[in-house]
Amino acid sequence: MQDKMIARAKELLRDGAVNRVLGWKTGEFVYDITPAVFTSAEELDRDFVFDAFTAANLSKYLVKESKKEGKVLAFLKPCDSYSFQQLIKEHRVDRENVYIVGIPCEGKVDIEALKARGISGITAIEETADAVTVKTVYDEDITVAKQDVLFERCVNCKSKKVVICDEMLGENGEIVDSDRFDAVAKLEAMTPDERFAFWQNELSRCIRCNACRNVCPACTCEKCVFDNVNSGVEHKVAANSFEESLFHIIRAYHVAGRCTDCGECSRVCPQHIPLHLLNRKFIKDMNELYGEYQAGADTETRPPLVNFSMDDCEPSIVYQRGGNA
Amino acid sequence: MYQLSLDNLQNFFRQIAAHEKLYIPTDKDNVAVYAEYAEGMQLTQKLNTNRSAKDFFFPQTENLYDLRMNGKNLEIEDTREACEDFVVFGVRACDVRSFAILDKVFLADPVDSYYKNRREHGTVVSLACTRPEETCFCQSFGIDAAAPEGDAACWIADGSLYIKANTEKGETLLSYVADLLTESDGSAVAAQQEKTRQLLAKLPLANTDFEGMKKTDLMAHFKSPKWAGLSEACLGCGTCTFVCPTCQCYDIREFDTGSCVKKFRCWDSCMYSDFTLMAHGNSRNSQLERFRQRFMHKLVYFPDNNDGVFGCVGCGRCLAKCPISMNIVKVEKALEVQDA
Amino acid sequence: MQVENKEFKPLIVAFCCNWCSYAGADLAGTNRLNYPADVKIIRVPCSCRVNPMFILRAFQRGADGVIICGCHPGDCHYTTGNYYARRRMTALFSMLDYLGIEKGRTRVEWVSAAEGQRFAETMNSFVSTIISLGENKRLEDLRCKTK
Amino acid sequence: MQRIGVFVCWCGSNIAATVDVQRVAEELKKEPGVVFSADYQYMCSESGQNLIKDAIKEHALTGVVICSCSPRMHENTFRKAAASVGLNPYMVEIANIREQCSWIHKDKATGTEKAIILGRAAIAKVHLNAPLIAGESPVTKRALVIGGGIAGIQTALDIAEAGFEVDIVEKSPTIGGKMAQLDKTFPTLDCSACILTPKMVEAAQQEKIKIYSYSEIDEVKGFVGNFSVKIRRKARYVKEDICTGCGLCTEKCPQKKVPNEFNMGMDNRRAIYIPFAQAVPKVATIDPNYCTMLKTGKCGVCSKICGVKAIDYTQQDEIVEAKYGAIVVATGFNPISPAKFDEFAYSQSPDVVTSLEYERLMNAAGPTNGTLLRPSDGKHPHTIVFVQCVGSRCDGAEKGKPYCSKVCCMYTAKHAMLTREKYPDTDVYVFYIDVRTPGKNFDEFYRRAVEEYNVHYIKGMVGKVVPENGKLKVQAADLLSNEQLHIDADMVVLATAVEPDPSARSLATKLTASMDTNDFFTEAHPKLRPVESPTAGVFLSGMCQGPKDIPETVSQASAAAAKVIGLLVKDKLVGNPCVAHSDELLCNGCSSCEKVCPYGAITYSDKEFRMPDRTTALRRVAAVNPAVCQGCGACTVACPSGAMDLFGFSNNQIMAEVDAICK
Repeated sequence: MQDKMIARAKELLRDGAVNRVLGWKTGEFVYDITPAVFTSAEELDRDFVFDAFTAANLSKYLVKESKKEGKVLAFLKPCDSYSFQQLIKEHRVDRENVYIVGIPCEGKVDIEALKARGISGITAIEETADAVTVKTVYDEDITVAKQDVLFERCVNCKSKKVVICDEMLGENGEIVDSDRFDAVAKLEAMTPDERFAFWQNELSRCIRCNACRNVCPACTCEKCVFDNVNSGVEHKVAANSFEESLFHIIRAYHVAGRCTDCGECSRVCPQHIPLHLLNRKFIKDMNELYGEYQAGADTETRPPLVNFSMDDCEPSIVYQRGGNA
Repeated sequence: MYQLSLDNLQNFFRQIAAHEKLYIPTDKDNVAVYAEYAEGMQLTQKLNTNRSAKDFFFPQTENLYDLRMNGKNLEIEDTREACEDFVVFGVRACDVRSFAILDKVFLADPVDSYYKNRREHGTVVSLACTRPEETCFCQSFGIDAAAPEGDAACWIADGSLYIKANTEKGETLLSYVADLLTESDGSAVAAQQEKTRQLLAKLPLANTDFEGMKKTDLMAHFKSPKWAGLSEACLGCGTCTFVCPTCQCYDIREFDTGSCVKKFRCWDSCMYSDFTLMAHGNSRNSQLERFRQRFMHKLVYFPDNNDGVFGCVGCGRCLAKCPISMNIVKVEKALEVQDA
Repeated sequence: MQVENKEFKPLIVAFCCNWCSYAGADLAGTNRLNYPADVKIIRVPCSCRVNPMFILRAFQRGADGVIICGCHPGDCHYTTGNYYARRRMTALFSMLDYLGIEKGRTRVEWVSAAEGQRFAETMNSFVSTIISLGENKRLEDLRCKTK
Repeated sequence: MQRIGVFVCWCGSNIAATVDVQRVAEELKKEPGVVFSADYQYMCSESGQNLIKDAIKEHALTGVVICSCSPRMHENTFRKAAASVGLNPYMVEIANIREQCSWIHKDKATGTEKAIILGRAAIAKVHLNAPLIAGESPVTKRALVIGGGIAGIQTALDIAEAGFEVDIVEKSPTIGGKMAQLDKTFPTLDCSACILTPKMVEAAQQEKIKIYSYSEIDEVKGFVGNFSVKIRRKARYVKEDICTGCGLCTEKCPQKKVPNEFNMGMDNRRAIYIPFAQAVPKVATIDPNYCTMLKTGKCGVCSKICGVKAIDYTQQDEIVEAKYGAIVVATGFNPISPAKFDEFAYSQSPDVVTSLEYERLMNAAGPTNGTLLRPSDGKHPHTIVFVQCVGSRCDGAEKGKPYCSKVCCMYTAKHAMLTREKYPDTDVYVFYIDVRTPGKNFDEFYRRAVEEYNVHYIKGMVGKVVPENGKLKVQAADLLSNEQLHIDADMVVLATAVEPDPSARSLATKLTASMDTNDFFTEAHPKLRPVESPTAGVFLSGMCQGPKDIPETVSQASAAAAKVIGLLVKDKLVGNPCVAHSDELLCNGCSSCEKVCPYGAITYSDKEFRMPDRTTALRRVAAVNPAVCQGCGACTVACPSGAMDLFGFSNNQIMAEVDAICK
C-alpha cells in the first residue's frame, strides 16, 4: 500500500493536481511516525511511510492546510474520513482545496499495548497480515498476534468505509458491526459507587497536558474556553478532582453529537485514560434516546443536541435506567 | 558497598518506611508510578515510571499562600505545610540528574524556598538500569545508567540489592536498615554494569550527540529554516513538558474560593498558546515560535547559562509520549544536518 | 408539605426561566406557599440559557443540588428553548450518572406561571431528595470548603 | 470597580416582618464595591424612588441593587428611575426578597440570611453589568401579504385603510382564494360571492394596495421593519396592463380540453382563461402546459383575435424586489386528496365527490349552473350520503390528519340543508363521529338541519362505498342503535380534511418562521400572541395557522392587520438590548448556534482576520441581528467556544451569581 500511495502522490504532484501531500513521515526508530507535509517526489521516496504505526488521524491538519494556497492531497483512513466530513459539516475546512485519497485500514498497532506485554528495547518490527514480530536490543525475537496489540478503537472498529474521498486506493470497506458500546454498558451496569471509584482512578491521573483536546478533530475552537482567561472557567491545571472531572465532562459535552469516535483522545493520552468511554457514553445515549446518529457520516443530518422532537424523553429518564443506586 | 538479598526487600522497605515516608516505583494500571510504600507493595519490573520524579520537589500544583479580607485589610496567610523527611527509592540515573538541573533553576539566587524545603527533606535513592530501552539516550548527556548518582545508589544483580551511600542523607538511610545489610565487594555490581553498558552501546539512539549543537551560533540555530518542518505537526499540547523531568516552567494563578483567594502555582508549558500571556498578548504567537522556544531552551539557552549543561537528561519520556512523535532527538538531528 | 430540615442544611441552586417558572415561584410567594430557604433562585431568560458549565460551577462552589425549571414543553416563551434544554440536560445528567454522581442531585421540572403550588411542592420534594442524598462530596472542590 | 448602591425595601411589613431589613442593608454595605446602602418603607413609592435617584447622583453610583419584590413587578419602575438621573437602566438589578424570601419563610433569622445571600448574588451580577443601549432600526412603511384569499384581502384592506402601502402576492391568476369557490356560507346562508367579490374589487381599487397576482415569493431577506423580498411574477403571456378582460380570447382558443381548477376539474376551460367572471385582476392568463402556441409554436389564435394586442408569447418571469416592514402569511389551505381513502370509492365513481366539488355543483356559476346533477349521468340524485371526518382526527398520521378540520361539521350541515331545501324529494344522510358546532348560531343552524329539514344524522362511520348498477352501495354502522346500515345512494359527499397549502413549507423556510408537524405555521404564543409568528415582523392570518372558518379567519386577519399597523406606525424599532452577541475572534463558524435559533437571527459571513500568528485568514463567523434576536440564549449553550454570549445574562454574570449564592 505504501508504494501505491507514494506512486499516486507523485503522479498527482507531477500533474499539478496538488502541490503538496499530507501523510506520515518515518522517524528515528521503528514506530515514531510523525504527520508531515511533503512537497516533492524526493521527500516522498525518502520519508513517506504507511504501516501498522501510521495511526495519527490527519483530518484536523486540514483545517489549516485547506486554507493555504493550492491544493493539498490528504490520505485518509476510514476513521479520518468521518472526522473530515464532520469538519466539512461545521465549515471548518475548504473542501475544494483538498484532494482526498481514501485508503483502507485493517487496524493500527498500539505500541503501548506491546509495552504493556513487557516488550521493550524494540529495534525492529516486522508486520504480516495478522502478526507482528519484534526484535529487541536484548536479542529477543517476539511474535504476537496483531489482534492482541491493536488500538482499542481498531479492535472495536465501527467502520472500514471511507465516507468521503475523491478516489480510493484499494477496495473501500463497509460499516461493520462493532461491540464498541460494550465497555460503556459494563460501566452502566455498575453501581454509582463503583462507577465513581472507576472514574476517580482514571481521571485522577490526568495531568492536563491537553493532548486529548489538541489532537481531537472535533476540538477546533479558535480558542478553547479552558484557555480563555475571559471565559470564567479557564484553568491550566486540574488543581483537584473537581477540575479533572470538569474539564473532561465539558470537553465531552462540547463534542457530543460532533465526536465521530475516532479514538484519538485515548490514543494520545500519556496517562492511558480511556477518554473515549466518555465520548461513547454520549454517543450511546443519543443513539438510544434520539435515534441512531453517526457524526461525520454525512453533512446534512442535524446533530442530536441541536435538534429536538416534541415527544423527547424527560431528563428524569436518566435516573430510571442502568446501574442502580 | 552493602548487599541484601532481594528476599529481604520488603523488610528493607518496611524499615525505611518506619522512619520516613518512603516512595517506590510500583505497577498501577499497566504502568509504573511512584507510590507511598504500603505493606507488600512490589517494586516495578519496568524500566522507569510513566511520569518523572520531579513532582517530589516541584509538584504540578502547589498553594503558595492565601489572601483574605479582614474588614478593609488584606491579610496574607502562609499555607505551607511543614515538610516531613521522605525517601524516594528507585530513581533512575536520568531522573536523578534531572534534580541537579532543577537545582540550577530553583536553588540559584533568588532561592525558591518551596522547592528548597522539599529538596532538603528528600533523600534520593537511585537504582541502576539493567535493561535500557530504545527511547533511552542518557549517555548522550554523560549520564551512566549503570552508575547512578543520588544520596544513595542501588544496583540489582544476582538476586541481591547492592547499596552505597553517597551523602550524609544516604548514610542516615543506611542506618535505618543497617541490620539487614552485609558488606560486599561489589564484584557482582561491576559485572552487571558491564552488561548494561554493552546494551547501552547497542541502543538505536546511542550515538546521538548533542555537543555538536554548541559549535553553531545561537542565532543560526534560532533562524534555522528547519523549525518550520519540525513544528509543522506539533499539536501544541503540553505532553512533552509535563512528562519531562527537567521542564520547570510554571504559572502563578489565583483561585477565589469565595472566602479567600488562593495564590497557587502550577506547571505551565511553553507549548501552550497562553504561555507567558501578558497584557499586550503573547510573546510567541505561532506554534513554530513556541516549539522552537522549548528546544532552544533545552539545547541552547540553558547550556549557555549553565556551564554547558543541557536541559535534557535523555530519559526518553517525550519520545514515547508525544502524540505525533516529534522529539528532541529529531530536532537535534535536523539542526545538526543543517549545520553540517 | 414543608420539609423539616435536620442538621444537614443543603445548598440548592434553582435556575428558573423568566417567563414560566420564575413567575411560578413568584406565585408560590404570593400564595405564601412555604419551601425551604435552602433553595436560591437564579433568573435566566429561558431554560435553554442554562449551560452545563453553570451546573458544574454550582457543585464546585458547594451546592448540594441543582434544579432547572422551565416552561412546560410546548409552552416555551421562545417556542423551542425548553426542548433544547431537555435534550441538553438529559445528556448532562446521564453523564453525571455515568461518572458515579448520585442519582437525583440534578433535576429538571416544568413549572408554569400558574403553578405556584407545584413550584413549592417541587422544591420541597427536591430538598428532601437532596437531604436524603446528603452532602455533595463527589463534585466538590475542597478549596471552596475552606472558610 | 463599580460603585454600587444597595436599597432594601420593607414593602411595608411584607418584607420587614420576616426579614431584618436594617441588617440586610448593613451586611450588604460590607460587600466590595458597595458604597451606599439604605432601607426604606416603600422603594417603589415616589419618595423611595427619589431616595434612589438622590443616592445615584450624590454617590456617583454606577450600579444599583434593589432588594424588593419580584423584578416582574417593579424592575421597569426602578430602571426608569435610574435612567431619569442618567444611570443606564440596565445597571439596575433586583434581588427578589419578597416573593422568593419574606413571603415563604416564617423565621426571621432564616429570611434575613437568605435575603443577604440574594442581595450578594445581585451585587455580584451588577459588578459585571455593562450599560446596554437598545438598538434602533428604521421601519419600512409597507406591508406584504402573502396569499390573496379572504384572509389576505381582509388584512390588506385593514392595513391600507390605516394609510399604509400594502402588496398582496397571490400565486394564482386571481385573488379570492377558496371563498370564491364557495356557494353559500354558514350559518347565515348568504351567497359567498356576494360578500367576497365587493372586497376583491375594493382591494383592486384601493390605491394603497398593489396586487401581484400569478406571483410567488422567491427570497426573503432582512428582519422586522426591514425585509427585502424578491417576488417572482410568473409569465402569464398576457400584458396585464393592456388586457381589458373582454374574454374574447377565452372563447376562441382552440384548446378546449383543459380541466377547470376553479370548478374542481368537473368541466373544462381553454388554454387561455380567466378563472371566473369576477376575477381580480380581470386579466387573461395563458396556461403554458396546454397552449399549443407555446408548446409547438403553431396557433396564435388569441394573439390574432385580441383587439388591444395584449398577448405576448415571449414573456418571461420577472423578478420584482421590494422592501417591507412587515410580512403577513395568509397562504390558506387545501382540502386533502381523498385518494388514500379508497374505501369511499372516490377514484372509482364520479358520483363520489368532495365537499368542495359539491359546493361547485350547487353553485349557479358552477359546471351544472347550480342544478344538482350526478356527475356520472347528469340525473337528479335522490339519495345523498355525506361522510364527515374524512382524513380528520385520524390516529395514524400516514393516512389522514390528527387534528379536527373544524369547518366540516358546519359546511356539511349547510350542504344537507340546502339540498333538502332545493330538492325536498332527496334523502340526505350525514355520518359523523361527533358534530361540533361551537360558534355563534352554529348549533341552532345544525339543529335546523336535523329538525326542520329532516336530515338523517347518524353517528357512525361509513365502512365502504361500492359502486354497483349505477348506485353507490353505502355500508355503514349506526353506533347509537348499534346496527349495520346499507344505503343505496346516488351520490356520496366526502367532507375531506383541510391541510396547509403545499407552498407553505418552503415559504416558512424563506421566512425562517417555524411550523408544527402538520405544516401549520406556529404562533409566537398559543394564547397571548396568536397572530404573530415567533419570527419578529412575520404575522399569521387565516388557515395557514390552523383550521378556522370565515368569521374567525376575518377576525384573525384584522387582528394581524392591527399588529402590522402597530408596527408600521413606528418610525423606529427599539429592540430589547438583552440579546445575544458573538465574539468574532472566538467564533468557529460551526453553525451550531444558527441551528437552534428559533428566530433566524444568526447569519454567517466570511471575514478577514489577523490571526495571532500574524497571518491573515478568511474566517466564517456568526453575527446576531439584534433587531431579530429575542434573547432566549439557546445559542449561547450550543456554542462550544463561548463566542456566543447574552447581554444582561452573560456566562460570567450567571456564574458570579452562582458563586455568590454558594459562598
